Parts: sequence; structure tokens; C-alpha cells
Amino acid sequence: MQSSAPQADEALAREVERVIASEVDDQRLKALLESPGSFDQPLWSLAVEQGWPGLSLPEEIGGLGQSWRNLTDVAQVLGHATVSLPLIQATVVGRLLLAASNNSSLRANAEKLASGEASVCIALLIEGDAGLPARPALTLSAGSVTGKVAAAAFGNVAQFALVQASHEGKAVLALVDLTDKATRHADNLIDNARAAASLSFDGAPAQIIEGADALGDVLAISIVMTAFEQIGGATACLELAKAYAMEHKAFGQPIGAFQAIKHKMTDIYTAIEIARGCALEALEEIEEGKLSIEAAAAARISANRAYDFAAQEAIQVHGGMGITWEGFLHHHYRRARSLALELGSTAYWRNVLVETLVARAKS
Amino acid sequence: MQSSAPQADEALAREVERVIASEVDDQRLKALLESPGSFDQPLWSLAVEQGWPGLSLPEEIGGLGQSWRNLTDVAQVLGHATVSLPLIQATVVGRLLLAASNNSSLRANAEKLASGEASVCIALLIEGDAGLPARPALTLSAGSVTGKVAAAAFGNVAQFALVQASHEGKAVLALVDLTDKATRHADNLIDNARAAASLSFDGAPAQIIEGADALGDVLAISIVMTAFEQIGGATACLELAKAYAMEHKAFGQPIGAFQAIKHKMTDIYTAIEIARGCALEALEEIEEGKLSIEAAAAARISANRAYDFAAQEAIQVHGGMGITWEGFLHHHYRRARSLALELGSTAYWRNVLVETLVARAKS
Amino acid sequence: MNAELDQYRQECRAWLQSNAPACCVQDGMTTDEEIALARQWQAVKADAGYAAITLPVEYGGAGKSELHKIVFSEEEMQHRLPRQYFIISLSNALPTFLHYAQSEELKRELGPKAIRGEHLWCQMFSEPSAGSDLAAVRLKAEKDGDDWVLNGQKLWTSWAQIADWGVILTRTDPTVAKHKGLSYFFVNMKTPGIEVRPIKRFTGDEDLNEVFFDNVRIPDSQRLGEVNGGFMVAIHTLMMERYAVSSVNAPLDEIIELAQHAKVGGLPALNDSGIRETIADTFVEQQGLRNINRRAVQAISDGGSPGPEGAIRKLLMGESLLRAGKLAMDLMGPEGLRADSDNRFARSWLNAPVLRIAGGTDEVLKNTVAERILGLPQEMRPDKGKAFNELL
Amino acid sequence: MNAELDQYRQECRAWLQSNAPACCVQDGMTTDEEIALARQWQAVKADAGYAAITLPVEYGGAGKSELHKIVFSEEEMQHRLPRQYFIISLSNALPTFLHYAQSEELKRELGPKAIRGEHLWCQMFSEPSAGSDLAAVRLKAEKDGDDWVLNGQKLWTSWAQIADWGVILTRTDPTVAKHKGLSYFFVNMKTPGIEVRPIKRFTGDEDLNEVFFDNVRIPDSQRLGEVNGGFMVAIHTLMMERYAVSSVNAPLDEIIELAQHAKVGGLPALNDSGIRETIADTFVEQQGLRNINRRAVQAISDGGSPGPEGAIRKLLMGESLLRAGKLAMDLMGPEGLRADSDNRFARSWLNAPVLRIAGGTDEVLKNTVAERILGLPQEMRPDKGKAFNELL
Repeated sequence: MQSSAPQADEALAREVERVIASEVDDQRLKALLESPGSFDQPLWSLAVEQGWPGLSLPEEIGGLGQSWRNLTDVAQVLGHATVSLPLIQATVVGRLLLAASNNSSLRANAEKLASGEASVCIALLIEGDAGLPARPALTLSAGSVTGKVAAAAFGNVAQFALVQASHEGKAVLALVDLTDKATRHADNLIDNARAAASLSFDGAPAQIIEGADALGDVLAISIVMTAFEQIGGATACLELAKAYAMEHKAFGQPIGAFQAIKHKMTDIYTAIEIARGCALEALEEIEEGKLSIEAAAAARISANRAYDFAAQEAIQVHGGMGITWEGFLHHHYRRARSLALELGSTAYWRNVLVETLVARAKS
Repeated sequence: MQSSAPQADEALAREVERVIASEVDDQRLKALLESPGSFDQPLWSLAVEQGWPGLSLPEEIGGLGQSWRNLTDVAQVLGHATVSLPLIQATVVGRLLLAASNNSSLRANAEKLASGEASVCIALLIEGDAGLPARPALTLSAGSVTGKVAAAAFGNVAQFALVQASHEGKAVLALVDLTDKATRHADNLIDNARAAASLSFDGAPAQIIEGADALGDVLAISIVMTAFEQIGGATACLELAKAYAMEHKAFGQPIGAFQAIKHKMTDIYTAIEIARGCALEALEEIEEGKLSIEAAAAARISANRAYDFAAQEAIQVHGGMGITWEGFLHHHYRRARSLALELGSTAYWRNVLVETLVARAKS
Repeated sequence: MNAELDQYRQECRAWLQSNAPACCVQDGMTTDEEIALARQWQAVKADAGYAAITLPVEYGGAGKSELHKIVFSEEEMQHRLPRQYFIISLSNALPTFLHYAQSEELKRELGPKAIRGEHLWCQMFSEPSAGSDLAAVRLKAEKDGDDWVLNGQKLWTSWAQIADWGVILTRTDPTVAKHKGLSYFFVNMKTPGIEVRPIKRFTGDEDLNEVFFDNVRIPDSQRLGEVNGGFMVAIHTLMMERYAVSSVNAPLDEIIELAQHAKVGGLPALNDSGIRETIADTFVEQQGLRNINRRAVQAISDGGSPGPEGAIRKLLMGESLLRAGKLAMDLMGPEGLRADSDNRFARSWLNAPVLRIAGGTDEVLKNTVAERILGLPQEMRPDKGKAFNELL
Repeated sequence: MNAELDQYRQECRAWLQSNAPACCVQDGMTTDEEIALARQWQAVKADAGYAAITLPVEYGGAGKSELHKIVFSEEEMQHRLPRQYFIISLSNALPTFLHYAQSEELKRELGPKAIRGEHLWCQMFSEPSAGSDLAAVRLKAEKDGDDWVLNGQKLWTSWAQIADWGVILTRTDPTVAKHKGLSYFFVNMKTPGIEVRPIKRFTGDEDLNEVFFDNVRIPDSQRLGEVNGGFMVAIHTLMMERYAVSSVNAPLDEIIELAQHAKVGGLPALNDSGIRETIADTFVEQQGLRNINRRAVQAISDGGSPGPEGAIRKLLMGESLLRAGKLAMDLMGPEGLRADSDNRFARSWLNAPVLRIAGGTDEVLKNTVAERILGLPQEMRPDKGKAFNELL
């Protein structure tokens, strides 16, 4: 669909699109939905070969040295295809490791993330809370971590997890090695293709990432990047709905000619364009190195809404075809919910936004 | 519009409808909107002649002895015509006076209300609060009351006001005589035809209505009766919108044939029927003498929503005609807001409803 | 409600208390096991006169009123019985057959079998190009001597894969206006040339099918209604169920419970703005519908018809489940994504699209309400006044 | 934004700082007083080259780019100037006149007068039966020698009561398809036979009028565009304003302030579920629109055109003001009903219907977005392919 959103150098995003289109088909995506904790390992291998994990990481650690904006283009491509790869995670965590004041001991891991030799999940939520908990559920002492976190995307396959833990009475961010003393549990989820698993740590080795006020930033940048993935998905829904509405007839004309369908499509378009505006606004702030919590929360809330809404209404446009397993829209319907809950739901971020705005107004 | 809502003996409501139709015209209603605190005194005189104030008050005090259900029919007629008469107030307060344990000293006033010799306003809100305040703003001692209450419908013309006041550290309900030591102030409002005025009391004579846990009941019954007035108004909006949509053409067909208009009308109809269902449910509870706060709040919330929504969308159906002073829809648009705020807004009643439901679930 | 009905309700309740438990659905049952149980339950009900309460006694029904059926359904819903399998069979397909079939003998034979659950009937209306627009049916029935030969495809047919009989809407004259060239038949689903292919819903449910007809030959005696008069018969089928007892509501109690326990960033979920509105809106909507429902039952009980406002239930249901399910998931956080059957909210959310689509999309229903209840004009349609084959 | 524009913005700001205060609207001014002030402000601006920034210099404009106009408008909006009176005159009517008029002499005479505020132009399109459907215009223009004679009625004409000139869309051939028989003229509003009757809005505003034409005779030289080619000229007029700087937003800061102080049943309004959603939704919407706006300005600055997504602003604006206004009133309680000008929320709520209707209803705009941006097909319309007089 048309939009005047400015594009960074798009070559790489188009290449990702091409590879995904030639590699991934509907049947493969459907198979991933069938069993808990699924991950498209062959596609990941290909992604690693092509250097995607290091896309927006510095060349000095083996990345491709591209910008955040390039990552947003790729995130839209992934979202459009409902492909799940831990690229946003690699970038956000990789950059975090490099920015840490104990950079030297973490750098090797950042390099592994850039090369794709290792992947990472962001596991900041706990069971029973829809947002970032008030206190970490994990305890870190003497370099090892214990406790349990809620299902995180890529938790079932990643070598590392970014977690929040209590350390000597303070909350810290830490990078946990999942190869030992960590148990992954993959429940049957409405979207099994996120390689999600909850993680139990029984003394798993962990390194503190010094400079721990980074928590807010990590989460804020992650939700902004995810917003682009959501916008990609929502746009795919709008395109699928349009194609169906042009092709299928009722009462002697394409259903796309009926006002009810037109107004629904306009409402989807409106939701997407508001989300795109909010996401681009946040991206500019990231580029200027001053991402505000309001901008991040607005990107999150509007993207959650746009993708949920686009998926549900695109199904509605499809009528009976929309509710079959063979049809593709349920992939988006599921994915919209996954992405909306993984990094804190709208309930959480709306609260963060309102409190921030009110506090600002008071000052 | 069609609905299967059961009707009490309708003769009286039809008579009220006939009188209003022959007496009141658009120009008269427009004139009432022009200046603050307006009241249709000639219509009130007629209403008194016909005995409407005593409609649902017992015959023993000169009323017509009809039921609450009769009053709901009449309330719908008033709402439909956007006519403002203090009939609900006379009934609710009249019955309250008779039910008070100090009935004997209040009975004379109840008789005045039944005959229409006097009218009463319900003045329970204060400025700066959208609902029933936590503590009364008035003080009552030695039979006289001081303090100020927010604008109340009919406050500009009533002989009496029902208020809540602090008396010896307790909240009590009291009937204040407004003929002396009470100052009425009528602001310019978006709906000037409610005879609304704020009231300042400087030692105005007041009688305590003993048995003061009646406050909740008074308010609850008042909002249920008002819900029927709102449903009447909303139904008028739907009828006006339909008539316009049948008559006016665009692109070669009546605009009522377009899906956008149809779906809008269906949405209005749906809102009205949910409100009617809630109001009737509450009415049955009143008839059984056990009105629950949930039922009253549901009637209130759904009626507020239905009337606001019907008025605004009926204007939208009318296009340019909807925004003229000559057109009639703005009377409803204004009245919908007046009725929605006068006895505590949706914000207040939603809170009451949720707290009640949660408390019930806990027990 | 009068005394006789109260008495009837007591009887139903007592009878269900002793007979329902043996036929209740258990966790982990396969679809096949549930269907077997459903057949058994029909037989148990039939023996007691509860299987087809409104159908004539001579065909195996109980010959009682619509209101008796409502009362029984309300009580039956209190148990976890396998109800869904025979709803279309007994509420739509069979009554149409019994109303229009020519052979009294066949009615006396097939009626009781369907009612006892020995047979299941399906209803074949929708096609790939005839969903919202029923009159656009293409499946051809051509006269050949005393027989009709059927060719084409049906879609979205519930339980066709286990059906013994079916009713079907076909095109018998493509040269006249689309709703004037349709005829209606009943057909044995084992007739040669019929092929059933299951369609899997994205929820995993396996009730739906495509049904292909390849030179399927049926005698003219299986016609229901006039030749080219099938559209009216189909409308009759769809209108058969005057009043549906439905238990699909947003689970208000569970939402309140969730709100009391869940946390959002360490704060009680009950502080969340969304949940408070959802609790209030859900209560209000259910309160309104409860009253509409009571008035409908009262109207039937008084020998009248329910008011048209009952139509809004379906309009509100899908949206309401979607909204409540989504919001509850938002409060549960990552756990909200669990797909197990005890995550009622995710199930609501997953099923909501079906409720907004099946039995007419919300959009079509809104048109219907506007035209039938509010009396707004039909919109201009290009297919008006044209022969069906001009539109292809 | 490049350096030249930044520089221009600084100049505008400084100039406004010294010149705007004298022309600012004061509380309690009558409409007549405001109009006089508006005329004065146009003259002041004209002298400084800010009155018609994009119009050609030879007709009294400043001959600068669209972007300069945006920059000036953004700065101008920081002051309480009487802006609304000349918007249609200078952004729609006059540019169309200057683009299509045949007499260079007249352009050089009327252009500067309109730009300096000595003249005001109105635009006469809508009629009682031609609102959403512009091509349904009926007002007749019949050729009589070298003149045209106009008869009929226009509706919703802004500021016709003070206009000196107007542009008008008329029906010159009723025997062809509706959009092919229209012609476009300009007309002196003092011409005999023109009668203007004010329409009062329910908000009390008095900008709108009915305009009656009774044998109004104008020369053919006042035609703009081809005979029967008026529909395209009208579209040109409507499209003239490529990018509108608008300051109509829900007042977020005031809503937050209200939420901090108001009480609901003794509790802080900030606990209210509605207000939290409204604050969040309003911020999100304004944030999204802010970015869309910035991209549009950037696109113009890069010499391109703004993207189509700008169209959603108008769709969101009315609903958003309505919702926010209503909610704020709900938190204010009885005081929310006050109609004085300092109750901004009641004003928002009262004006919202106009925003949802004026310049094309939300419904028509949604169709336009779906058709023009998303590429969905036009719906079947009974007026297609018919002569105008067949439809009457």
C-alpha cells in the first residue's frame, strides 16, 4: 500500500525479502505452528550465512555496520512474511554489550551475536505480570543465576538470555549462558513459531552488564524495532484483504466495492499509518540518541493496535476463507498477539505512557 | 422503531404525547435554549392542570396512583420531545417524603408535589466532582442549611431542593425550602432548557428526611427513570435519521441505501436496545422493591451511551442540515449531555458498577 | 412463565440430573468419541421425549411447544453434553424435510432415525461463490427423465463427513433471475459421485467440509418444494430456528477474577483502565441481552413472537468475545499466549472470528437489521433484474 | 528543512512579533469587528509580502513556494489572529480565478484587492440536493446571447453575506451525464437578482448562507474553463490547497490538567479508566499525525508531493475532538455543561459535528481513501451512465 515513509538504503531489505520468498512457503510456516517452541533452523542458517544477525552491528565486531533504520526495513520484511528470526534481539543486545562499561569481558559474546554463531533471547518478563515486574524474579550471585522467567521468544533455541536479576540488593541486567544449568520449557502456544520457552535457572553462568540503567533503553528500543515488524505484518494483512476484496464477488460486484468493506479497509489503513508515524518518530529519536519513553510507548501501543486490528478485520473481509487452517490470515492473527504480549502488553505500556505524561505535566 | 418492550397501560403516556404535540413546537423549544435557566412555564401549568406531577404518587396524597412503569412511559414521551418537566423529581422525592420515618411533618410537602403546587429539584452534586461527593458540601443545623451545590436541573424554578447535608457529623437527606435565604444562579449552559441553576444556601429552612440510607435509592431510582427519558430521546434521533435517510438522495439513491448509513443506524438501534434492556431489567427490580446498584448503574451507563451516540450519529446522517440552528438534532445533542451529567456521569457510575461487581466477586 | 412450564422445567432438571452425567464430554475425548457420545445422548433423550421437542409425534418428536424446547435447552446447557453435533440436523435440515417431503412413508422412516441420532443430516447451501449471497448458488441440477443429475461443489458444510443425509440448494435454471432458478432436494450422502473433503479450521476444529458432486443422480421424489422454488425453501430452513438458546458470553466472572489477581508492571490489574471499561461494558451488554432474552421467552410463552431486537445478540457476541479475550490476554502477559483448554480467554479470542462470520457475517447482518427492522431501502445491486447466467 | 527556510522562518517570526499584536482578536469582539480586523491584517501582510505567499507577484502575491506558505502559517498560528475569514477566498476561489480567467487586466485588478482584504471571495458549490455528491448541482445557467442567466439556489456558502465576488458551479446541460453538463463562472455578488440569507449554525456561528439566484445575468467573459467543463475546474478548486496547516487538535495538556484536579465521587479523576485511555490514545494519535505532517513538509521541501496518508488527519480529527470533549465533560460533572468560551471541552464537543461533516463527511472521505489510496473499486451507482435529467 502507498505511503510516503522515507526509506533507508533498501537493497538489503529487498535481498532479505527475496531470500525469504524463495526459501519459505506457507506449508513450512504452517508446520512451525504445529508444535511448541518451533524455530526455522534452516532459514536461520541461511540468515547467518548472509550476515543478517550482524546487520546493524558495527563492523569492528564483524557486523555489517548498517543503521537502526536498515534494521527497521528488515523487521518490516520479517513481519510481512511472519518469519521469526532473532535479529532485533542480536542487534539490541549486541549493542548493549558493546556499550557496557565492562565491555571487554562481554565483547566476545557480542562478536558471537554479530556472526550468528550464537543467538540471544530477551527474557525480562515473569509469569503473572503483563509488564516489566517491579522487582526482578531472578537472583544473581557469584556469577550464577537462579529463578524462573516467563516464556520469551527464541528462549527455546538461543544460547544466551538477557535477563534482569537482583544482585547485592540491586537490579542488574545480565547475560546468561543457557547451555548449562538452565531448563527450557516450551508450552503449546497460540503461535508456536516464535521458538518461545520459559526458562528456569539453577545456577546458570551469568555476566553482569555494568551500567544497568540500560534496562529502560533495551526495552524501549526493542519495542520500537518490534513496532516495525508489527507494521510489516499489518501491511501484509491489508494487502491480503485488498486482494481478496478485489477478486471475490457478492451480489454482482467485487466485495471491495461495498462501503462496509471500504470503510473497514480505510480504518485498517488509518491504524497502520498512525502506527507508522509513531514508529518513525521514535526511530528519529533513536537516531538522535535520545529515545523518550513517550515516543517508544506510543510506537508500541499504536503498533499493537494496528496489527491486532488489521489481522482480525482482514479475516473478517475473507469471511469463511479467513477461518480455515489453509488460509494464511491466522498466521498474522496469532503473530499479532505474540508480538503484542512478548515485550509487555498495551496495558503495561499505556500505564507507562500516562504516568510519564502526567509527571511531565506536573513538573 | 419496532421493539417488543412490554407496555403498561399506555393511555396516559399517549395523552401526554398528544398534549405536548399540540402545545409545544420547535420555535418554542429553540427559545428555551436561548437564555440561561429557561423553563416552559405554560406547559408546566398545563401539566399541573392534568395532574401529571402526581402521576405515580399515591391517591391518598392527591396523586393519580399510577405505577413506576407508567412514569417510565411518560419519561420516554418527554425525552422524545426534549421537553423538560420535573415529573421524575416530584415522584421520587414525593415517595421519599412519604416513606420517611418523620412522614407526618413532610406529608404536606409531598401533597404539594403531587398537586404540582410546588416542584422540587434534586441537588446532590457539587462543583468539581462528576459524581456523588464523598462528603456533603452543605451543613445543616437548627433546621437551616448553608453551603453551595452545583447546577441542578429545575434549580432555577423549584420551590424545594432535595439535598445531602452534614448534620451533627452525619450525612442526611434534607428538603430545603428555596423561597428564602437561597440564591439561584443560572449559568449559560449548552442546554439552557433544563431550568438549571446552582444553589447557594445562607441559612435556608430545611427539614431532615429521617431514614437517610435512602440516598442511594433516591439516586438509583432517579437514574433509572431518567434512563427512560434518554431512551425516548435516542429513539427520536433514530427516527429523525431514518426519515432523513429515506428522503435525501446522493449518487442517485436514498442515502439510507448506503451501507455506511445502514450500519450506523444499526449501531444506534443496537445501543438503544441494550439500553432499553438494561432499563427494563432495573424497572423490574424496582417493581419487586429490590433495585440493585448494578442494575441501576447498567441502566445509567447504557442510556448515557445510547443517547449521546444516537444524537451525534443522527447529526452525522443529516450532514450539513444537522449542524444548523434551525434543524432539531442539536436539541437532542445538547439534551443527551445534560441528562448524562446531571445525576453523575458515566465516569462515576462505571466506577460504582465495577467496584460493586468486584466486591460481590470477592465475597 | 406459567405453572405448567415451571412443572416441566422441574421434570427436565430432575431427568437431566439422573441421565446427563453418563453422556457428558470428558477432557481429552477425540471428535469420534464425542460424536459417538452425541448419538447415544440423542437416543437417551428420544426415549424420554426430549430429543426433538417441537417436532410432530408421528415422526419421532415430542410435539411440544417452542417454549418447552427453550426450557429444556436452558436446563441441558447446565451440563457439559455433546450438543453441537445434531443442532443443524435436527433444527434446520430435518424440519425442512418433514415439512416439504412428499412421501409420508419416508418421513415416518427417516424422522425417528434422525431424532434418535442414528442418522445425521447436513445442510449444503454455501459455495465458493455463494457465501453472503445465497442466491448465487451454481451447483447444477439437470433433469434427466425422472431423475436429476447434480454437478458442482458445496463449501462450509458442517459434519458432511459423518452425515447420512443432506439437504441441498441447486441451480436448475440459469436463464432467469438468480433467486428464481433454484431448486431444493434431499440426498443420501452415500450416493455415488459425492465426495467429502474435510476443511480444517485454524482453531483445529474439524467440523467443516467441501462436498463435490460428480454426476450424482437422484430421483425427482427427493425434491423439496417446487421446481425453481428452492430459494423460499432455503429461507424457510434458515428461519426454522425461531429462537436460539445460546450460552456464548464473555466470561465476566473469570475476567473479574483475573483482574483481582493479575499484575501489570507490579500494579494490580484492577487499576488498568482497559479492564474496568471491559468489566462495565460486558456487564451492561449482558444485562441488556438478558432482558431481551427474557422478553423473547415471555412473548413466546404468551403465544406471540419474539421482538426483532433479538437479532442484535449475534452482532454483539463476536465483537464482545474478541474484545474481552484480547484484553484478558493483555493482562495475563506471556501466559496469555498459552493455547491449552484452561486458558479460556485465548480460546474466546481464537473462536471470535468464527462468531463474526458463521451464519452470516456481521456486515451482512447489519444490512439485514437496517432493512428488515429499521425499514431502510435495499442498496443498488448490479445483479438486480438480470438472469443468473448474465452475471457469470 | 534547509537553511534558506530556517532563515525565512526567523524573518516571519520576528515580523509577526512586531506586527501581529495589533491585529489579534480580543475576547468579546463581534463578528463584524473581527472581519474588519481580518481585512486590516490582510493589508498589513500584503505590504510585507505575507498575504498570498504562493500567488504570482503580478497579481499581488509573493511568488514563493508552498513551503514558505507552510512556514509562515505555522508561525502565524502562534498568534490569535483572525485567520478564518480569508482562507477560502485566497486559497480556493482566487487561485481558480487567476488560473482560468481570460482577462489579464481583470486579474491584475481583482487579484491585489482580494489579497489585501479589500475584496472577499466566496465559493458556491453545494446545493440542497448536491452535498456529498457535487456533480448533482442543479442551479441553471442558460445562454442568452453573449450572456448567461442564472437561476437556482446554493447552500452552505461561507461568508457569502460579506463577499464581493464568488465562484460558482452551474448546470449548463441537463441532457448529458451529470458531471459532463456543468460550467464554472465568477460573479460579482452585488449583481441584481442575488439574495443572500444567513444560516445560523447551532454553535451560534454565522458564517454560512443560502444564496438565491433569480435571473442573474453575467457575461460569458466571466466563465472559467470550458462550457460544460466546470466539473474539472471545481475539482481543481478543491485540490488547490495541497497541504493545509491545521491547529485543530484535542487539547491534551488541558485534559491532563483536568485529570489531575477533577474528582469523581471523591476520587481523583486520574484513576478513571476513560481518562487514561483518552490521554494515551490522544497522545498516540497526535504523535502519529505529527510525523505524517513532518514527512509531508519534508516531501514538499524536497520538491515532491506529500504522501496520501495525510488524508487520515481529517478522519481522525472530528472523532477525536468529540471523544475527548465528551470525556472531559464527564469528568467535570455539572460544570462541564457550561457554555462559556473558557470551557474548551464543551466547545470542542459542540464543534466536533462540523469537523465530521464540513468539507466532505467522514463517510465520503472513507470511500475516497479506499478508492484513491487503496485502489478499491467504486461502488455500483444508479446514476452511472445516465443523463442528469433522467435522474430527477
